[in-house]
Amino acid sequence: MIATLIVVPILAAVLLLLLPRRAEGTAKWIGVAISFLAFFATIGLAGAPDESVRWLQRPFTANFHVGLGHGLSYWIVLLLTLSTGCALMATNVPRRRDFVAQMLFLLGAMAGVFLARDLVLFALFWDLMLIPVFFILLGWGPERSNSAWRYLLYNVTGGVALLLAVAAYGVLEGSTDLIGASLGHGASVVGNGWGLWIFAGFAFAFAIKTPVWPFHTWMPATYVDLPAPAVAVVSAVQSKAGLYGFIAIVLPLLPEQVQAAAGIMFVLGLVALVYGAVVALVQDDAKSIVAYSSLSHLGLIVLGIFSGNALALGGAAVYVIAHGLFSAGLFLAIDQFETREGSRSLKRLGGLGARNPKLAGGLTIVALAALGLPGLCGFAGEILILTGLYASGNVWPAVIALVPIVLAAAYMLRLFQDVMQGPEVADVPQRPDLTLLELLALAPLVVAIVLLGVNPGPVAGSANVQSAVSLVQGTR
Amino acid sequence: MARHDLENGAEGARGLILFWLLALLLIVTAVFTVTQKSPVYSVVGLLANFVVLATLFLTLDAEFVFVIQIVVYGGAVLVLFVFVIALLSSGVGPFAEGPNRMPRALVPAAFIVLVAFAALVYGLVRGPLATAAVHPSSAPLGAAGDAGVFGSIADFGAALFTTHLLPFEVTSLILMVAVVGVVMLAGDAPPERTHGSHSPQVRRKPREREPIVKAGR
Amino acid sequence: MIFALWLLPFAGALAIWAFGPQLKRLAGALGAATVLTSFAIALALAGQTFTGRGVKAPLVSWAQGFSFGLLLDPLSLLWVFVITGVGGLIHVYSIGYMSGDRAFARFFAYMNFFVFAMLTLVLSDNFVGLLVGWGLVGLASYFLIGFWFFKPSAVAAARKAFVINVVGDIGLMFGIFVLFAATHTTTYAGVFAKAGSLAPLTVTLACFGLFVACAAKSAQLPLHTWLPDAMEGPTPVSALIHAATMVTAGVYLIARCAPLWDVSPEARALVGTIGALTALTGAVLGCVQWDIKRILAYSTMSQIGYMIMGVGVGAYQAGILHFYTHAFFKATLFLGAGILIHALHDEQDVRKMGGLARRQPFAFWAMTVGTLAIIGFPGLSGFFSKDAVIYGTLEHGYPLLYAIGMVTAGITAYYMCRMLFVTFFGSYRGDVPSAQLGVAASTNPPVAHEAPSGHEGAHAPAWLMQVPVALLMIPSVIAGYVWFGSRDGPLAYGGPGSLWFGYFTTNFATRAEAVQAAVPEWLSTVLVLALVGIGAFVAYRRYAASAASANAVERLRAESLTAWRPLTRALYFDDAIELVFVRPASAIGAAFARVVDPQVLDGAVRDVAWLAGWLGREMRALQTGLVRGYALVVVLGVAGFLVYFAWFGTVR
Amino acid sequence: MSPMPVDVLNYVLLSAVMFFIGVGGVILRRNPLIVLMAIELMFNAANLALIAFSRVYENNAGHIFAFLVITVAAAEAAIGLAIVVVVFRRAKHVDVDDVAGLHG
Repeated sequence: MIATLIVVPILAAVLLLLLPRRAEGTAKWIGVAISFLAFFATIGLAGAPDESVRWLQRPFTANFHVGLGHGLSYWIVLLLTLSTGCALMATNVPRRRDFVAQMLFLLGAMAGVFLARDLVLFALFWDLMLIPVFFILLGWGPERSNSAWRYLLYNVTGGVALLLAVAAYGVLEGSTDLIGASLGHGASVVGNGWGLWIFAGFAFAFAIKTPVWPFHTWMPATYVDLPAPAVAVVSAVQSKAGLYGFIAIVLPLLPEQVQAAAGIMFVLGLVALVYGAVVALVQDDAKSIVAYSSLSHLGLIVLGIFSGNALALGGAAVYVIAHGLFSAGLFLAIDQFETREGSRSLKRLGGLGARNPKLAGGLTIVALAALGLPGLCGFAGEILILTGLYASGNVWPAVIALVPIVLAAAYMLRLFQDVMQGPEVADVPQRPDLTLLELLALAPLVVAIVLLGVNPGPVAGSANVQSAVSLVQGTR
Repeated sequence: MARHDLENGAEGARGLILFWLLALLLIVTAVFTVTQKSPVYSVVGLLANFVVLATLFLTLDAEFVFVIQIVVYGGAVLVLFVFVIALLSSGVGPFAEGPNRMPRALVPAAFIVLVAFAALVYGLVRGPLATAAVHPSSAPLGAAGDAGVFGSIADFGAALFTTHLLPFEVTSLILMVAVVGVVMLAGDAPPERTHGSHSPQVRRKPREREPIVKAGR
Repeated sequence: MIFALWLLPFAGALAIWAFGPQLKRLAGALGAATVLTSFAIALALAGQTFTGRGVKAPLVSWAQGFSFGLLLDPLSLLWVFVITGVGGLIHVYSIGYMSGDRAFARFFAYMNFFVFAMLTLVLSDNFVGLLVGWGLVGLASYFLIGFWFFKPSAVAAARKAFVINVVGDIGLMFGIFVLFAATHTTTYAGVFAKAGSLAPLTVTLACFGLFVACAAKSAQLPLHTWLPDAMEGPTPVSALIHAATMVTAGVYLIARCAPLWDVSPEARALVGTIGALTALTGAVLGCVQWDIKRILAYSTMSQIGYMIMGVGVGAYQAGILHFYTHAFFKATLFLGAGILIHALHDEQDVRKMGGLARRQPFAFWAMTVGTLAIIGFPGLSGFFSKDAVIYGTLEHGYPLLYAIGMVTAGITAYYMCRMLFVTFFGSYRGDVPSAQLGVAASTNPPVAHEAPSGHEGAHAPAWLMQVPVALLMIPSVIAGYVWFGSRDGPLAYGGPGSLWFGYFTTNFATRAEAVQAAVPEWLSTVLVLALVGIGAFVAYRRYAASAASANAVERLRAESLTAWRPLTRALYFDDAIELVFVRPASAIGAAFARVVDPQVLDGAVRDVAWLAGWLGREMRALQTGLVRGYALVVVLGVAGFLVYFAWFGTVR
Repeated sequence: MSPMPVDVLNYVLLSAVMFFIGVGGVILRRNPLIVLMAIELMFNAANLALIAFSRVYENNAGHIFAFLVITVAAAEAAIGLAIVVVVFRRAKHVDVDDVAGLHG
């Protein structure tokens, strides 16, 4: 049953191409229906037993092993299906049938990444999920932009590193059916000589995907060029694949190497945190602001992951979900005023809130979650990560990480106020407020943002046990 | 049967003479095949080559491969070549060679081929094969239908339909794809006309028709 | 019950926000009703609060050590009374003040949300819940400062207020880190139980973090610059948020964390000093303001400086009493000013007022009572509380702060009386051209296309605005008498040990005993009164004496033009923040965005890509399209393999 | 009891000779039909080596493999000839060097 979460969307993506090209509305609703069905199916399958089919025996054992559990995988798949459904609901991109097919393929492939319990399977879906994004960039991105190729170049490089690391691990260990297996299993087998190389391979792939500074330069271009529904899903969920990889694979399988490299990752995370925030301060394109703010926020999660502290790890899990929710919301809201006014430039827009109070309200809540307003989900992750960081003795990283919170307030308010407030700009077309459908597309995200902000316990709680594995699987 | 002669009457010398004879024939026919100006002669050379090769297979106890070498290659494939030659020769000098666009390639090509060949021979001679003792066959002679005898048709069949069933089935898929491909390539009219008399409206595919706009909308 | 107390205003906010257009005029009534109901519930819960250790209710648990709940103890009850009581009256007042505004319903949604946020702040039983409330009140304040969001000045002021408040939030977060690392809990009870056994450095660090939060929220130096700008919001907002409740959250926090301050002398000295300096700075800057709301804003800043000084040095009861009385008389002052502004069609410059005592007698009396209370006129509420704070500094051993407090009291009397005299005495100057008065053009530009409070609409009845003010005037006068009533009898002077007020301050029963002061209290009071008298007299001579009234226009013009520049620039705090933080951050960001990202990081990758492109261009020559050529290359590869294996092969 | 009359090395060397004759044909001839025949020669050379090894190790997997090679070779010949026919239809003239659409 768990495998259907992967197979059905991919099959549906293929079958959609049988529809006539003009059936754009039908295609869209099929996409929305499948996403939300998958969402509810995920809820129904929580805690279901793993499913495994024998696959390779040589040169090492690899199984077609998928599992959901009720830990981080579960929450991320919920986030994935929810954000895909919301993103598709209000979309009106051209050639919608093909677009929905790509998005469903993306949904299936990413579900595969987060449900895979085998390294080879994980790496397989990892590369599969690049394909639809690449084609969406090519087909729906702006003309004469090389962002598709840049995306592919960076991420395939990471994918190759991942594949090499998986292969090396499999050869040394004899089996790759390891994700969520007992903790510390790999540590004894992989010695330090190979272990560091394997860690480097994993870390390189995950750092590019996340992205961690300085591997981030593909990200702003990709986020700016992707159409809104795609970028909502990519920034909400695909960027979490790297962080999930750190939590689910690197932490349990290579604990010694994590210890050894924690210092480097701390520095990279901190630089990303400050760098992204400072750069976001001066951007003019609303999407760029969100892209660089993502860089900053994801750096914070890296700090949480490598702190070696249960509280911070729980906070990182919360922030993974939280960032997904508010970045999806931000990109959808930005798209909604872009389709209305034909611009994302902060200099050009202004005063939209007067005629679009619903849109302004939606943007307010997601922007507030992004700047870490206490009571919303961003804050919950932030305070858990930073408190854990400080409590684990990393005093200075915790203190430095406080500064970008102020910067976040500055750039998010700048984004919101320059677009929504101030005097109305005369030559910008003032279109009517959100339709009911557009409102419905934002509403589930907003509700989730508030719920997670009030009680992140279920997401963070599984980190009580000092093991990342239990976080992934949700076993307590 | 020939097999008895080849193997049993083997005071070594006879078998040796037979091998060198066949080897010489094989090389001669192969060279003949690739050097002929007209493809018709080449086909004849190739046929001879296949038959000689089949005989060599027999000296190696490969009975079934011997059979299909004759049937498939000597029968089906060569007939295909002959058909195509017959088909194309109806045109005007289709095989007249045009200007050689790699005029300076001959020497380097020959050099590369020779180097590769030399390396292969050197590797083989130096390698383990050269010193390997020739294993006497321990298998008893039996009828062709005896599954216990190496190289017998029954032995081959048992292996093909048990251990190697999956590759066998996949091969059928490959053949099917080949058939489809051939039909797609050659079975239709020429894919593109260089000159034609159809108006654009006729040439346009149904999908490209202008949308029909209903009145009153 | 405690949930109803807490969530009713939130429910009201949601309802008004969702159904605002349908509710129309009822939105105001609904907002006021929910807040006043909360006040009633608080009254009902009061008895329960004083017996035992307060009303408790658990909420959620995030993780180990992050369990949250509600707590209504005497200290929070005092704040709840002020928030819901004064807040409710201001709601009623706002129905009149905001009538006719296009966003009438939105205003009440925000106001109700603010009350909810403030209740979250004071009802939380732990630091994280406090931080949630802390952030939410900042948000509500942001919404309300930027309420007229079509004014660029309002938008800028709102952003400034929010960002500085976030600075405070991270201070509070830092305090939480330190306390959690040391005690592994975030609840007040858990932390304070271990307060005595913590290392001195830990406590001082935690107090420092918490005080950064207080400084940002309560407009203490050097994070005060947002408060004067916050007057861009509607006047009821200034009264509720930027005078009575939110800005006193810092006082609440320090009072709440008294067990920490008690064990850290460094923190006491720091907070006391900052509080005193803020009081002085606010008073001095108040002397050169002309905008009536800005005068009140600086006076708020100054008065909160007093409170912070009081609670900082350990005179908790005195500081809290000053919060309590200040809430009443400052709300009275702001609402009275609001009546003036409303009547004068959004004129806020006192130079263009004058002689209003006859035109607006109600506002005149309200402002007079408020002014007398704030300067500490004997018998009014401010007299008791300010005296208690000033003397408290001496009692706890800070004579320097005592001196600053005394001087500030004199200056306070000067600038408050100045405001009162210029506004209500002499003759009306509304018709005098601005230039003659020295009013710089567009200090506060009127909104061109929409009157903020919509005087064109139907005017609400005057009593809607007057009754709340009148109700606030009563405690402005008598609130200080809670200081009476010791064990010697209901009317005997009790001071910090008073029975009535003692109910609210049971938390501090175990406070460190005050040292014996060198000056007796009656002498100190007389000295303060003398300074107040001098200040008031100077103001009278300069602005209200018959000589001054005669040529008021020339005198005001001369004063406006010759004011000392550092004072009119607010001592350059804004410029310093701009120069030290804002500009460098933008410059660094621009440098990263334009140089580091495209050139250095992406540049490295692009160099690799360029290399591939160059190779490709060179290799294209080999791409002849000749099939035989390709075959030859394949053979070349085969030859390579064969040569390799022939020489190096290890086939066995 | 039949000892294999000839050393296996001779068979393999024979296979190599035949293979490189085919290689030469592919590279040097421009008549596509003869190129295809040269390719067939290469296939057959490979088959010869396979069967020789199979005989040495008395493992009929080599026979199976040769069988599969023959099948694939048949398919390859069919496709190749079809391509020749198509090219002929378009150009009325068949020369490997004329089909150079892949030039960069």
